Amino acid sequence: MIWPLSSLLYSIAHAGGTFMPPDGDTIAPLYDHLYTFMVIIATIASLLVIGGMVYFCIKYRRQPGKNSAYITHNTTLEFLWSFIPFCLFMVAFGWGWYVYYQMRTMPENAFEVNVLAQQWSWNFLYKSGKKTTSDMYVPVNTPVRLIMTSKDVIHSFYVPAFRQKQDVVPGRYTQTWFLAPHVGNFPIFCAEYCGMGHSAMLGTVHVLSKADFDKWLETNPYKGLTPVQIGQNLFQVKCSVCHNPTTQRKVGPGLQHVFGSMVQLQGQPPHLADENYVRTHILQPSTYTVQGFPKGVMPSFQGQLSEEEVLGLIAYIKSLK
Amino acid sequence: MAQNKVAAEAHGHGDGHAGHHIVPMSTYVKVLFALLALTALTVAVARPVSGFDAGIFNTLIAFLIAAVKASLVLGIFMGLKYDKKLNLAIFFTGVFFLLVMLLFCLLDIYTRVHVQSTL
Amino acid sequence: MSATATAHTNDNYLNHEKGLWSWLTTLDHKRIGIMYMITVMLFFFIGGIFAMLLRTELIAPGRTIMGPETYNRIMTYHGTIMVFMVIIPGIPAFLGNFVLPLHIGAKDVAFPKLNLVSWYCLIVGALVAFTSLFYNGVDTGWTFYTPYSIRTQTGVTFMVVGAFIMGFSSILTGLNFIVTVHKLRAPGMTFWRMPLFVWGLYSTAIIQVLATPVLAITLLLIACERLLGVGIFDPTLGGDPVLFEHFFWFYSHPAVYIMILPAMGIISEVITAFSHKTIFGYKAIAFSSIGIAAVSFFVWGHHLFVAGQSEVAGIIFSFITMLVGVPTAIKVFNWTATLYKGSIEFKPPMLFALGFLFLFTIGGVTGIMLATIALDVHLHDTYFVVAHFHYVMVGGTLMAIMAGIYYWFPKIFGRMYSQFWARITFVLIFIGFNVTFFPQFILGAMGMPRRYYDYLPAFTALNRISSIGAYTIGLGFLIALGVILQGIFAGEKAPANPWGAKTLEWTTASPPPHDNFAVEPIVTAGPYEYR
Amino acid sequence: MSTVNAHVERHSPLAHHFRDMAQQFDAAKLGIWIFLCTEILMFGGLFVAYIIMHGLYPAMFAEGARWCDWRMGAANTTVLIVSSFFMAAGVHYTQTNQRVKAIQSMILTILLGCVFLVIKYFEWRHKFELGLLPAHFFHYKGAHHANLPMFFSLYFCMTGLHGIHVVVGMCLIAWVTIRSIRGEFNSEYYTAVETVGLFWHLVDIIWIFLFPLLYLVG
Repeated sequence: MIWPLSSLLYSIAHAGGTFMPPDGDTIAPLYDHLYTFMVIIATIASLLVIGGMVYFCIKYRRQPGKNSAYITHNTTLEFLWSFIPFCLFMVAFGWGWYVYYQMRTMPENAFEVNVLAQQWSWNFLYKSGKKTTSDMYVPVNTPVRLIMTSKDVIHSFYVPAFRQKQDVVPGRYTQTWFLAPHVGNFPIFCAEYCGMGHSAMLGTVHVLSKADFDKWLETNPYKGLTPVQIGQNLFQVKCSVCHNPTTQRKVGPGLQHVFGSMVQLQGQPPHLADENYVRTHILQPSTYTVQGFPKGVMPSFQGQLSEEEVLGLIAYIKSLK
Repeated sequence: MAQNKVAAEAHGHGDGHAGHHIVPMSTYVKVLFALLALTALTVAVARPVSGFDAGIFNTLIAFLIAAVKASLVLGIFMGLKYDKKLNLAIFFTGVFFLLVMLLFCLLDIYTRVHVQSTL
Repeated sequence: MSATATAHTNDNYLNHEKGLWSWLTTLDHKRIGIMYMITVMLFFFIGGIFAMLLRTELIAPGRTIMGPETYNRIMTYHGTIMVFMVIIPGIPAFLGNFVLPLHIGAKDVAFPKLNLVSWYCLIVGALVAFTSLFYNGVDTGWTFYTPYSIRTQTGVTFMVVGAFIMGFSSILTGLNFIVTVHKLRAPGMTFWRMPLFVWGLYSTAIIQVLATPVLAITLLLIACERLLGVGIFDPTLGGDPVLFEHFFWFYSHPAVYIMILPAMGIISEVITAFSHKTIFGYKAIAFSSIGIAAVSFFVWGHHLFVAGQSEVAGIIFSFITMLVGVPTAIKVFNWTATLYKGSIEFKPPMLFALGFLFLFTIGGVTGIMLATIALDVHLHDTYFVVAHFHYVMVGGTLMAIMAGIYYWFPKIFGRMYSQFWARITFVLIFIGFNVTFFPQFILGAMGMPRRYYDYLPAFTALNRISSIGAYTIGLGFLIALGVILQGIFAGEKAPANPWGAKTLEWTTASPPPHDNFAVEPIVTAGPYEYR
Repeated sequence: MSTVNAHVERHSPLAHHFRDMAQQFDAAKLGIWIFLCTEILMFGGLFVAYIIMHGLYPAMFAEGARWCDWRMGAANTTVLIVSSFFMAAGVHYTQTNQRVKAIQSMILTILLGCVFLVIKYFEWRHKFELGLLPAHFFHYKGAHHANLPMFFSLYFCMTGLHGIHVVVGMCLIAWVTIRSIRGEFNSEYYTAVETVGLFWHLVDIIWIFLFPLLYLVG
């Protein structure tokens, strides 16, 4: 009874726009049905209360010679307006449970991606040994299961198009899944406040056709690139949340003209910005704090960068003259 | 809970002398010795002291003895046994909501699905 | 008439003693209420300025007037000030303090010294909390989630210790009110003859007493985590950050009922007074207050649906949360039914009460959407949630505070304010509020997460509308401040019962004498006998 | 009229807003019980944390408990129980107008509180010397369990918060003892003695639970 009705209303509402992002996975239509149903029920309930209020206010406004009635209660009425909302709430609860059950039942034999969150980037690790940052590549029409943990504080993996969200908690693994039926690119947000770069902790899910995905798996991203180009690419995805390639400061200092200069440090004598200095700053950032910047903000990239990548970054920073 | 309070209130209102119950010293002395005996008992059944081992019940036994001791202090030393029922209701309300907090936290932690990394 | 008025002005609580010192050491609940009013209004304007700054930053994507560090600090101070220093003490400690003893025919609250101590706790706590400004501010958000609050190099320790001290203020107020309601009612004032505002305050007091101690220990543990390294909430030491969320929301969910239950009480008073009609379903409203207070302790897990809480716990919490909707719905329907066949006057307090009904209904139905566990997965931590709780906290609690101030103003100060300008404030606040927060529901549905300093260009138009609405609210509250100040210092004298209301406080003079009632009242009927 | 009231306020224990002594006594009693309820919930937070962490890491708690000397714990339990007894006796003697005995009982209560703190001091000093401290200061080298510092965090938080309550309780008892010496209490008015006594008993109850949880869980 409710299902076909809501389906009808859903299509009407969809034509006008439910303001939901486009459907990116198989959960989204299930979710949108429930959402539309709830919006309609909520609208009707609000209109009843607010409409009743406005009507009574006009009809029973103070008029000379008219007194108010003395009505203390009406048991039948009070029972009805407790019981009917209760039933509606139970429908919402039951339907919500049903959809939630789909959302939380992890598919068997899924394509697995490990997600490592850190302030303020998403790192994706594939079983093939490939690693990406910010961009996740998955095959179309394949269930994908994400196994997630955080290096530092709580983050939340949120893809609006998939209607899925799961907090990423340090010290343990949490999981979520999706099955994307169409090829496309969908934004990833961090939905749990994680500090300075919270709103910049963005990413993209690239849903690729099977052929494109296999091709992507085989490509070496650094093939034919010079170390400076490797560094530049990495800088865009890993560093640019906090550092500008100019002299302008962001969360951290701007990195132009830094290489080869004497850097003023907090509580330490000035240090020459040579290869070793840059390397230490990337892998053990707590060793130095540059004058005028808060301590302990920069996360360590130890274990996340290959030697080739660290060399590339050093070469790139060297080139920022 | 609220009804209890209301009922206790209706009962206690007006008869102002109900609070002045004087417990005889002999009762206090008996309770003192009972408490000391229970302390000895809880030490005696503790594994690090006597080697007595009831497995997972060790903590439970220790906790039960502590609860008996606490109810003696509450009932006699603190006079809850002779006091207005409202005060008793307040005490149990506190304990009840503490249990609610504990049980829901335990419910969450012991029903979590444990996920392992696949790498 | 003028002779009696002079007699009243010769002996009322405002001129009973003179000088600043007499105010700072007063044990009179009415004076303490006014001290709370001044404090809370001051904090409200600070928090409000922060809100304006936030909305200005969000008027366009990218950097507008400040960087992310500043934004996160202002966001945190807006939240902590509004929650711990404005909305929680707002109704109980200010209006409740003033009205509760008058409502039940008592000379004062049960423990006047404790009442004063609780005001000083709020002040000292607020000062300690503001000390954090000199230690790099606080950037955790008002929820202090670990491990971020343990790691961040900011003055979190001062903020949590300040909130700990302010918690004592809340506990002492609640303790005082419970004892006052139980022990100090006038002869004949049975529980079923108490005004519904008293029921609201009583339920609130139960929550304050039962929940705040848990917040106290939780905040203390955060301070200890930072100073000593306790490890219970720190995953690097074997702890569980989700356990912190449990501890925090065990207090903070009931705390939203600390904010809304007394507001509901005010609405019951105002709607009956200006409909000149008895309340519909007195017992249902009274019981639903207690019911909400009790059930509020079983629902906190709906803040953790996507936090890594177990699925089983999530579903159970979703179910119980639905149950809390029932008593809330009962109240809304009963207020609407009270209007039926009334004789309704649209005085400023009534406008705010009707505004409350409008906004609270929207806040309530969206609350049910968020309680539906599957819907929350997408909507959690988005602007949908921001819009929802502002509809309940601002559209609910603040509208009720405004209704309460305009309703009891003649009783508190013995003077009248400008009815015209008070109506203008309502129009500005009501329209501005909807313009600010309704677009945020849509932003949330579109997927814009909360606490975002920057956002995708697709969200720009709605954010701009929202910011314009915020300035309208700001203007409304500035005018309201003007109306209140003009009323206090230059308003015309108010009679004892300007609205024709039936509760006890209107039987004494405006402003009341030091001992509240010239003769101890003897109650023979219910609070809303409009026959 | 108002001057007469002020006069009464200063010299009679009945405050102006109460009808009679019985109403005032009941209100105070209700107030202190609500306050004790908040204390239970505040300590309760720590107990909940303890139970959950104990469930997760039983071996860590067994290892930690080995560093807590049960003899000292048992001695302290006995000391607090006896002090609780003397506090109850103090209230009893005040109720029955035996002022000298009441004062003696309360002074004994304070002295036993001091004994408790002295024993506690030796326990704490022992752990300080070994470096068995919360994580930031933990420097004991032979720990088997990786999370052992958490046990000592809980140990110091729980016994520390309890210790603060013991000190506060002793100050309060000293205050009512002084008032008692001044002869302010009698069988008609002893509200302060009774409420302070209730607070002291609660401090005792909390220790009754802390003792097995921290010392005997091995």
